[in-house]
Amino acid sequence: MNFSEIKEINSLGRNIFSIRFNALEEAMPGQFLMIWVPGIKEVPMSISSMDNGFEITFKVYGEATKKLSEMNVGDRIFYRGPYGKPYPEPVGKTAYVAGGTGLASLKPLINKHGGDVYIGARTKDELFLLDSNFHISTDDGSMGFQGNVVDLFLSIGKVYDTIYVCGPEIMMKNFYDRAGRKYGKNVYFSLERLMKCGIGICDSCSINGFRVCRDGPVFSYDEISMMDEFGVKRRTESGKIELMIKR
Amino acid sequence: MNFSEIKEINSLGRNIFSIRFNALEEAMPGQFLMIWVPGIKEVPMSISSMDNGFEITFKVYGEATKKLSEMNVGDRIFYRGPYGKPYPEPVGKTAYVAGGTGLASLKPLINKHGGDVYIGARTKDELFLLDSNFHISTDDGSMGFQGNVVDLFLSIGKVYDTIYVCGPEIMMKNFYDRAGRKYGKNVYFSLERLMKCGIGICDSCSINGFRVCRDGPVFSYDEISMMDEFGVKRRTESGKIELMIKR
Amino acid sequence: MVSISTRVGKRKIEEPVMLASGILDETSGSILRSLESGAGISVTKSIGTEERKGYSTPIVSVIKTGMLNAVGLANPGIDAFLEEFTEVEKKDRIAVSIFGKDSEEFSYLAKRVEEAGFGIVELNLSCPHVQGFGSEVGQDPELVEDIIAEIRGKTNLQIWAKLTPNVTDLIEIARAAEKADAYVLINTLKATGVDIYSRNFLLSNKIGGYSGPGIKPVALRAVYDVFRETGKDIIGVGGISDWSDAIEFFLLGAKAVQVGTGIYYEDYAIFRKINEGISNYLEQEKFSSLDEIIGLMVRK
Amino acid sequence: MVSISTRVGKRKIEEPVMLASGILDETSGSILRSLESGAGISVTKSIGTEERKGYSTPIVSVIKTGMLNAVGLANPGIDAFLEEFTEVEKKDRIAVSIFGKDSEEFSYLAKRVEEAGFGIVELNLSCPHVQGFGSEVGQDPELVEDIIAEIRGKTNLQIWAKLTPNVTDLIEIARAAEKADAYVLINTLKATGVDIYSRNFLLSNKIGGYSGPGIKPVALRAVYDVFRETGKDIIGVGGISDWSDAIEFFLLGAKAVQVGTGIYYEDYAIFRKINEGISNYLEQEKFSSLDEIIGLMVRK
Ligand SMILES: Cc1cc2nc3c(=O)[nH]c(=O)nc-3n(C[C@H](O)[C@H](O)[C@H](O)COP(=O)(O)OP(=O)(O)OC[C@H]3O[C@@H](n4cnc5c(N)ncnc54)[C@H](O)[C@@H]3O)c2cc1C
Ligand SMILES: Cc1cc2nc3c(=O)[nH]c(=O)nc-3n(C[C@H](O)[C@H](O)[C@H](O)COP(=O)(O)OP(=O)(O)OC[C@H]3O[C@@H](n4cnc5c(N)ncnc54)[C@H](O)[C@@H]3O)c2cc1C
Ligand SMILES: Cc1cc2nc3c(=O)[nH]c(=O)nc-3n(C[C@H](O)[C@H](O)[C@H](O)COP(=O)(O)O)c2cc1C
Ligand SMILES: Cc1cc2nc3c(=O)[nH]c(=O)nc-3n(C[C@H](O)[C@H](O)[C@H](O)COP(=O)(O)O)c2cc1C
Ligand code: FES
Ligand code: FES
Repeated sequence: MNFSEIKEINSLGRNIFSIRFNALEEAMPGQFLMIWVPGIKEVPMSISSMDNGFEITFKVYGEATKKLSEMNVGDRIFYRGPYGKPYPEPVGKTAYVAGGTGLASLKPLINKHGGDVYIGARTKDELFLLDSNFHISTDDGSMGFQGNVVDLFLSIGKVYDTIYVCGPEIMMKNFYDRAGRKYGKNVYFSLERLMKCGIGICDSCSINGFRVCRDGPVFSYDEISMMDEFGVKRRTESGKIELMIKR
Repeated sequence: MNFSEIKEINSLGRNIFSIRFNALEEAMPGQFLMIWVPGIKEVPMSISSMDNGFEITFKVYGEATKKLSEMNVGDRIFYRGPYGKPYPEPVGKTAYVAGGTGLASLKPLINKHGGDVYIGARTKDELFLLDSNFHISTDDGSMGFQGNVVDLFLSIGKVYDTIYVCGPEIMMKNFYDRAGRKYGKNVYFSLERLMKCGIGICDSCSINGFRVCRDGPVFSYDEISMMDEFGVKRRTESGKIELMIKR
Repeated sequence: MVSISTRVGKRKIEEPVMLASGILDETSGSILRSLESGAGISVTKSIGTEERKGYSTPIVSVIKTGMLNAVGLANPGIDAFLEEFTEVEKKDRIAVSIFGKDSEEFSYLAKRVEEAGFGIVELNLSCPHVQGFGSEVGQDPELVEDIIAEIRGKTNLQIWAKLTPNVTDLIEIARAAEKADAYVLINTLKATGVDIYSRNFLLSNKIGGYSGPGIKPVALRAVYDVFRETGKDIIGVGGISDWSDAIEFFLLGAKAVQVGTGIYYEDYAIFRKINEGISNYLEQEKFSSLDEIIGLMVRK
Repeated sequence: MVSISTRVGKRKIEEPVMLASGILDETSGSILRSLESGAGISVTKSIGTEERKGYSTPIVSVIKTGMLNAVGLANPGIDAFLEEFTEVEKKDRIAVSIFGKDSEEFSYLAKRVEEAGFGIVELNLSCPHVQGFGSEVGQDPELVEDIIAEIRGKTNLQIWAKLTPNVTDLIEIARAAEKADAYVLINTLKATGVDIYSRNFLLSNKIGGYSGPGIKPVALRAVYDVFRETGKDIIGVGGISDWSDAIEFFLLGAKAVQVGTGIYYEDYAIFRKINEGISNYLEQEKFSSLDEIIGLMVRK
């Protein structure tokens, strides 16, 4: 277990925060940390910047993220990692398609390589880290295109050589079904699944024999094509398989 | 535990043998190995050459050395080490004073740096690795000077800048008492004591808080001067302290 | 290549390296992946009568000499488990691990397992961190005897009894389990770990099971003791991370081995690497089959 | 420097790191050397009524995760031992470890130790590899209770009871030993090791005790369990090789620690290094004394 002192903590939008801390480890875009909130729990978080220490960017959902959001500069943040396979380097014209906090995972790649960014959220307040030339969608139309980010992407209709997709699995499945085949080999999806160990031994994040934590979280279109559970079924904490419901 | 195939095995004198085997480890003159004869026991042995693999040179005393003497080229020899502190490099005119198999420990140094060699044994048949310009003594006068090697050394009366002494403790004590002070700082003694672990934790080789296996086996004159047990008392296998009897 | 096939109880097994219970064996996809990666048999996560969420994270912690875990017997329950596995092939190479609090629960689970088409049941008499289950059951010789007798009476399954090393007298427990077809030795050691900067336990459950390289010396001793005393079939497990570790278990009497934590170090490649390493060792040391070395150091 | 002094039973101890029994403590010269190197107290090798040669070599084997040993309770016997120590100074910082087969032997040895001017006796109820002694005694609660009562009745010594982790129920044994002034937890784990190229055991005695980093998780658990259940003074031992290991033991309730195998890795410098590390940690973490962290994770 490593720890570091928090150097910076920012509120980026409704219930969205980022925390920056020093770190000696090297990381690559797409990798994640297991952030430990002692006494509460340990949760996976994408590294949203690895340029000047590490940064995580998260939305407050429950206990762990709540506690993190209440931390102060100088407090200790506990973590292990980085874990997981990074995004491959982009080739040619590049697009990033993000749903909600999925942007956190894509951010280092965007900063490094540039390209077109499509970002969707339920509502304006949940958008963060926006840049003036991002393509934006909100479910409620409170900002940008009304609808989901896949609709937005298709409506603009530009053609790309490399596409990175990160967001809720249902949204990614939507992208996979409607735009995936067209771009085939060059689409990469970063998955989020319930994770307990983060290091590839507990099987809680597995989808058709692929471990999101160790074989992923970034998967190619071809790998995703081998996962008949993708966007359809998920596992609960007990390991029970159930139909995914749109949340 | 390491092992290696025996490359060479030679009979050097009455009950005296040398075994050469490949080794990947580095060693320095004065260091020793723990040689394991599975099913029998493990015994410490000086490395008598480290130029082309390792070589040990030993006299058959009991079970372990008997078994070793009966081994064949191609057989496996098991060992761990090298252990212990090496001899410091010689300065100026150098003498080596060896009793019996003590020569084994000094041999790599002699080969590397040259100098005058004084070697003593009970009788002619127990002498080995002789070179025509060695000064030789035997207790029974069957070869060379009649008497012990310290008598021989003193009788020749040459003066040296560095002296290395290795042999039975009684002989080294004799040297220490009669010639040690004269040469002071530049005399080094390599001790042999009952050793069980070889790595400095069991205390069976300790003499006044110095562990022969880890703090030695090579000790300076000044260190030896701090050991009131040197040449006087020894430990049995139980750790019991007893007066040393001349053997 | 020298043959490395072995036999445990009535089962011939082509590759003597198995996937241990609890590691990457909750989902059918992962079970199949381990089988395709060279595991002779894969043991499922331990399944109980009811769904259990397990403990909250952290449930594992990698430490210098191995790993601590307190997963808390998370499992979907026998119904959901069997449903997921209905269509799964290679059932003959899957052993189902089950846990319960008494012989009734165990035999109920075993019957369900048999009905679903599996042939081997592994009894978790040894998980050290859940009250009322695992080692709390496995430390009671009468209960152990009872459980095995019940399953024996009610099914034709091959029964593997996985025992806990956290006892004063392992032989007593082994004797109580002697109606089983094989022993699986060992489960994790009861242990804990501390983070000195948060001054918290490394696991949410505080106490957990210790696995990996650090427990191998204890596992080897358990295999040696039980083999010497009972001569029965043993599957060795605990700290195996390469082929030479496996050989050590064979020499002391294990007929097969299981690998858990080793996967963390070597990933799925570990199965093939160990299989190949065993075969190379046998060839190099001039043995003509794995059988020749099983128990070699105990027999002689 | 923040004070690191501690108290075990009635004894105030300046440095909380002690030399564990059996490592460099057979000869008086070595005992003194450890005291001069920063050990607060040094415990002697276990001494019995009679001289014992111990087992033949190999008696120790360094393995990846620690060390295996089966020294076989080699010791000069109480007479020769006391004779060697007659003139030795610093007796107040030497604890004498004794072993015997029953309360008679133990109390005889304890009386001799007291007469010779020592103040602390450590009872080896836990060595795992000699028949009739050590853990065979220490696994029997009645015998343990009896031994301690006898010594208590016949001497004024501080009594430290060193227990074995090789039991089903450590708490039961701890309760049996509760008349002792402190518990010493833990002795080595029963274990074995194999050399696959000679196909021999690593130790001449085959079975030995496992010490070093690999047993720390088990030792921590023992300290935690016993401290939580009894609240009594505990000396933690098992796998400590640096100051952070020591802190872990303190946080779980140990009032002092012992170091054995760690000396193999760090040599005599280990005592000062750990003492300094503890002091630095306390300062950095803003504690004003060692006391403040003892049992901190159990109390809260
Ligand atoms: C590889 C990976 C990377 C991740 N990276 C990030 C990241 O960069 N930023 C981030 O905010 N989160 C990220 N997550 C999700 C993050 O782990 C959860 O937000 C976290 O576990 C929530 O913990 P909690 O205790 O605050 O909430 P919990 O108590 O666990 O959850 C409270 C409620 O919120 C729901 N919930 C929790 N997480 C999500 C989610 N991500 N989406 C929708 N509903 C959710 C739960 O189902 C539950 O109903 C990542 C997850 C994975 C697997
Ligand atoms: C650091 C060190 C280096 C050593 N290097 C060498 C070496 O290079 N060559 C070598 O031959 N020996 C060397 N020895 C001694 C060697 O370890 C013993 O010869 C060996 O232990 C004998 O084992 P054994 O089983 O054959 O005889 P044992 O059964 O142990 O002994 C049989 C009898 O011989 C006596 N004996 C054993 N060793 C000696 C000895 N060295 N001198 C006098 N009597 C002895 C014993 O006391 C006993 O009475 C060294 C010892 C040490 C501590
Ligand atoms: C994360 C994890 C979960 C485990 N779950 C179970 C389990 O459900 N049932 C069981 O019998 N053993 C379980 N075990 C124990 C292993 O099967 C195995 O006995 C132990 O880890 C020692 O082997 P290893 O060192 O190869 O991991 C688990 C071990 C780990 C590390
Ligand atoms: C070589 C060796 C000899 C030991 N001898 C004894 C002994 O005589 N009496 C005893 O109580 N414990 C003995 N022990 C156990 C240690 O005192 C200690 O409890 C154990 O090694 C765990 O601590 P460590 O990991 O720091 O070594 C011995 C340990 C070793 C390694
Ligand atoms: S989180 Fe445990 S295997 Fe991925
Ligand atoms: S032989 Fe064990 S300390 Fe030297």
